[in-house]
Amino acid sequence: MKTIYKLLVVVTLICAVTAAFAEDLEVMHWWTSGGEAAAVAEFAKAFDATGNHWVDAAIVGGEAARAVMVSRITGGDPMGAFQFNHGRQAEELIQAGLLRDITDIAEAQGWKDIVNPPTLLDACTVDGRIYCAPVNIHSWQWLWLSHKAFEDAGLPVPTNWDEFVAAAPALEAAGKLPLAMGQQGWQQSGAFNVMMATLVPQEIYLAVYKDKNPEVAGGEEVAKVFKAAADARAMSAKSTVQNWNDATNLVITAQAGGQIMGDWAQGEFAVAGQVAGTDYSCLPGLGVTEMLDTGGDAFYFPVLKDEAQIAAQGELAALLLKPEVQVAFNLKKGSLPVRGDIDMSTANACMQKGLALLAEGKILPSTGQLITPDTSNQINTLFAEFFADPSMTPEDAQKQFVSIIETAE
Amino acid sequence: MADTAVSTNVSSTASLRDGPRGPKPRRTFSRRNILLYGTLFVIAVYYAIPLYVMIVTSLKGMPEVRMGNIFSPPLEITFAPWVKAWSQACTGLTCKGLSIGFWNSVRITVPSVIISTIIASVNGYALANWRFKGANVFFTILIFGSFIPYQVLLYPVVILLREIGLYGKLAGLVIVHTIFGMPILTLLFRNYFSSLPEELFKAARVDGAGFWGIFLRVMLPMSIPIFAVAIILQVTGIWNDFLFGVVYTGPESYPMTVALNNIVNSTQGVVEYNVNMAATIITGLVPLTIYFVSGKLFVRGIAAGAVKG
Amino acid sequence: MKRPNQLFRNLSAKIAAIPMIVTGLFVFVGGTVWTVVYSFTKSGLLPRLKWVGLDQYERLWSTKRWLVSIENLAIYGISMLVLVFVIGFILATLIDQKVRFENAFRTIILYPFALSFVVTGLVWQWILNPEFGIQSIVRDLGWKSFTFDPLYTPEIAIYGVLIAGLWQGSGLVMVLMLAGLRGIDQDIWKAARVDGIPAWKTYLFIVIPMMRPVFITTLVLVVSGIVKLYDLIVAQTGGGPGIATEVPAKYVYDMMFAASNLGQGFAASTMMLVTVALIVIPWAMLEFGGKKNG
Amino acid sequence: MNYAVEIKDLDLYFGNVKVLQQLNLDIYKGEFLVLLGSSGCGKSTLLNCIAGLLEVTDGQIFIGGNNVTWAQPSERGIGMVFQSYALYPQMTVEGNLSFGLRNARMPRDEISKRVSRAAGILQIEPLLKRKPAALSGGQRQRVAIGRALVRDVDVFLFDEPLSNLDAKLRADLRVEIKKLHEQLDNTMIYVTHDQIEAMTLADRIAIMKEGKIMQLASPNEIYNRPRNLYVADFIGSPSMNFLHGEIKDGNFLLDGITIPLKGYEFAADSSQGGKAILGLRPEHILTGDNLASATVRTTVTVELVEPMGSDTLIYSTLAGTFIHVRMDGQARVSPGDKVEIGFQPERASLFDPETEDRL
Repeated sequence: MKTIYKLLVVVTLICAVTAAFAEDLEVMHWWTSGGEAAAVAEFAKAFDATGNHWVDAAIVGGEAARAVMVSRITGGDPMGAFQFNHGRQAEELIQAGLLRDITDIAEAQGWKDIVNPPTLLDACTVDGRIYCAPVNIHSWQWLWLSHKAFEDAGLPVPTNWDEFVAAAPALEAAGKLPLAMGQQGWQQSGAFNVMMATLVPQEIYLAVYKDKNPEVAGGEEVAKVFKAAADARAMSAKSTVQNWNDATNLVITAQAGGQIMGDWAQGEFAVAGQVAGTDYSCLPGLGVTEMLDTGGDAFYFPVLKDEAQIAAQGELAALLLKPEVQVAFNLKKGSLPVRGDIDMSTANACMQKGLALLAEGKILPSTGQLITPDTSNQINTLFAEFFADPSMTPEDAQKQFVSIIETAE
Repeated sequence: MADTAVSTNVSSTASLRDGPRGPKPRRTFSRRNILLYGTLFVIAVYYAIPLYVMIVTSLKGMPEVRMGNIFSPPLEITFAPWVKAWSQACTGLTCKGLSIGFWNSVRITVPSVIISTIIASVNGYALANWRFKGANVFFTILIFGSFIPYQVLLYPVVILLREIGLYGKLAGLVIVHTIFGMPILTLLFRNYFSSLPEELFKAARVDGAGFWGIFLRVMLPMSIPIFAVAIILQVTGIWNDFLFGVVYTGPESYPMTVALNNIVNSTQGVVEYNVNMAATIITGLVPLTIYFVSGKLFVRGIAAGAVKG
Repeated sequence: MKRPNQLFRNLSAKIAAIPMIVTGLFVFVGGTVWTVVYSFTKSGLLPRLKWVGLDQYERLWSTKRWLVSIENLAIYGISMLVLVFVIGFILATLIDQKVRFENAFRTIILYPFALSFVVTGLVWQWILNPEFGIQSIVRDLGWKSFTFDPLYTPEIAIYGVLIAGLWQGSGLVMVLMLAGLRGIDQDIWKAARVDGIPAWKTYLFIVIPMMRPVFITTLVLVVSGIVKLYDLIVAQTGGGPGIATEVPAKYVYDMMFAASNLGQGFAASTMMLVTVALIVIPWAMLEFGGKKNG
Repeated sequence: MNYAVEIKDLDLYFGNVKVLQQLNLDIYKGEFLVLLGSSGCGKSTLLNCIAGLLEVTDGQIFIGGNNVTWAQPSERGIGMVFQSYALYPQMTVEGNLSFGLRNARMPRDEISKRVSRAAGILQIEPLLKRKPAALSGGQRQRVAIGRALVRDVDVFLFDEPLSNLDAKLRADLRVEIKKLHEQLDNTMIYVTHDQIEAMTLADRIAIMKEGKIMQLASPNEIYNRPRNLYVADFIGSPSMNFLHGEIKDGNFLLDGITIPLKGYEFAADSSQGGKAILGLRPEHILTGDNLASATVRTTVTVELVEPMGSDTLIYSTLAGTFIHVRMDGQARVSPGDKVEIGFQPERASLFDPETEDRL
């Protein structure tokens, strides 16, 4: 009897407390690398400070995470909030009415005025309603170079892609891997898209991904990009790592010369205590065309029934774009904040470069905003194959690429 | 023919003659034996090496892992990787190691095994002894069901679970395991109950026992061995499941296999092979223990599970 | 006396069988029909009844990754089938030679079967890793040019998976074969010895044909395992390098949950079902066709 | 050399279990020898040793005068028939008969000659193209015998060949085996646990118990003069009645009844007296018209009657021992009746209760 009584008291207490304010909100994301984890902890800290509790649900790997999120939402077991790449991934969920319309919060917080570039908010908007809170800007178009690797090989640190390609043989002779590349389709197609955005005129990128023009996709300029991808393939032939952060680690430890990876790689350098400019270099737009895409992460909020949960969702949504949260988060994450009106002077050299480009408006839409996950999955597969199989010629790959673009929606 | 009436003196010792006597002499190291045991030894090494590598690596410190080869025994035995794998390894923000996955697996496995075994035993009993109309049709469907690739049913089951409101919950996964374990287990029990003497069943009916009475008081006490087999089959099967765990549960209720895959593939900085190996062993520990402890029953279990259809 | 209503005869038995009936009808039949039906739709992230005829199948069969998956499954499946049978049978015959330490050998050969595919995949990923696995060991021993890195060479990566698959699965086949061998009437062996037939001939011409039921059971078991091949790939190679070790089950999963293209996933899983049906139905006819058997 | 098979000091141990111990057995050429005993007595083991299917622990085996202790079964000049037939299921009858010969690279025409001869003897010509699964039990056993026949050997070994058949077929095939033996005139060693088979077929029977031969003699001798209590009890159905008493001054004293032992052939010199067991077969207890030839008579009360048509068994108690008595089939008795019974000492058996040997 006594134990049961005790139990009852405890249960009642817990219920009372929960009902009063502290709401456990499950937040799902795929930020699991060192830098990412540190960044997301900032959100958790800020949210916990509101009296609620951030229940962290991290899943390794974006694809696996998206699968779980979608099946949980469609499966009727929605979490409190989840991270997604804004863009076309969430389209269907919104159409199916599974995601919460947060227009009221956005308006109350004045997101329309502060989010920069405004395209970010557009990506969250369907039929004039806002469904997500963008939290950062990620750009893919960066080349990360290890100073020590080049030093060891007796070379100067390159300032653009062509110099880097030229330095590859010397790096190899010094026992270095010229280009680190994680053996996963999204990283390989990502690198290709970066080359497409930077090594050839910008119109090409838009013609291919926005207009889905198969002629352009099969044309001269894209052929050049495929040749460059073949170079990258040769340079990364000995790269056996899988995860992007393992690849970044090769650069950090000077086992590899460089890596094409989005700005989130910076978080890894930061965690490793490296300093931009002295330990490593970052070349936006591969040092060729200084241009960044404005992909990024956003938080979506599934439609829930529980009032307390809904309230907690609102608090989280509002908090995500708060200036101090934005600064703390983005510094850790290595990404750019979604508002231009905050002080990022503590950011390092690389981020400053990015901020400058952003301010100048040298921006591109990200592929995620232009093509469906299905199409990007097909492209990922194509490049996974291309990078793994040296016998596949750039011409063959381009042919397949054209047929993907032809059927893309 | 000799005089058949004469009885030979049986106990007397006949004199042995020259020539072969007793067992044919054999060299212990005959060519056949060298070949036989040599082959078996090589095979045993092939099968044993992965376990050896896992154990050895899991007992080394990181510096030793990096310099040494994977086959050399540890110079200095450390249990730190085990501790880390169990309680500290990280997936994202949560650094609670495999312990959470372990307890999840326990929470999934125990009710799944109990429920699926109970349902399947009742099914098997109904099919074997009561033979109601249409029983064979359902049974055939069930058996064919066991051959349907899981992928075909993956999504419909998501919908099913959503409709009954159990998606992403442990109870949902328990149902999934019960469903997918049903064909083999039902067959197992049906065949077993069919093999019991029918007179027993008839006698119980004459004595006035009903469906449940016969099941509980006559059949159950006689079917301890088959229950053991079914339980072994289910425990190992469910513990080792990965696909259903990934699809039908959320991260907070991931079973151990999924947690293992996450921990191993979520590297932060240096890959800690010793921790990964320790995690791998810990994950395999439950089915391995069952295997080593139950020995013959395990073999019977898989053989019984194998005779499906 | 009135005859009791047919429906209520054996009522308890029928009630007890409800879970089975529900599972059989709803899940197995219903689920399968559902998936097949939706494979003719343009379902993306969510299932939608927007008919597109055979479009999904057309796309499926013109997708290189699917073709590679099928090819891989064929290579893996056929090699696995042949090798697992040969190895399993040879192991069983070796163990059947009244060897000493039979239990020890059997234990060592079978234990991998107790382990999950995830564990199997990870372990062999490490052992086959060129940087510190077999390759580096052999190189350390002095053979500097030795190369054995199947998981990093697209052309042979699937065989790297095969090594792990065999390691995990051959013990099961051995146990089944051993049970089959032990189930053979000892008098047959004696008769063959009296007839002066050498052991290998006895195995080949007498024992193996007698083990047909065991072979068929094993075949069905191994084949259904092969079709389901998924965990091992995810843990060992993740489908890589490139798409060198992709398999249909993974294609289905990725299409459904990563590419948000359910229709494509349904079409692919329907093709898997067709494949299994092509194997299982003839077997079932063979097994149950002749005699009436519930 | 008129022995077909000689077994000398044979030992066979399975680990610590001594299955056969110091066993000696000589079998004449052309003899039909039956190894009889309950299961586990070592009779099949002995047969397997002769066949070379089991390796002996010690001792020697000669077949046709050759020391075959180390020889392969196929080299011993034996043919063997098994209880489970052991036919090769996927071969036709012809295939079964010829497989061993083909394997020995015998010329084709010689094989077909032998097969057709065997088929002729066993009358299985119409079955030659069939597979074993399409044959009845009796037909299968014929094929199994045929397989031994084609080997054209001097010694046939039968390992409980009729045990898997039903009673009627068993009786038929028993007769056929007997005919076969007369026709072929070769040595046959036949293992069975069925005493009828043993009594009807054998020239000599070896009764075995715990790896030892208890008695080796003609069926008649074994039936009439069992060498010990075990043999006496084992042979005969219903089995012998055993009455415990005492020998004194040439008489057997049984609870008040004195049975003079005049006419009884003592196996050993045991006239000094002492405790003894008197064994009387139910059919040797005289009743009714036969009582005239009895030297000793007494009256018992019938307790149970089993009419069997050809004869009637009655159960009763004599001197505190439950006994059965075989009466004429037409005798009309019912429980409670008093019946007079009598014995002939010369048809009885006496055993020493200590050694259990015949006195």
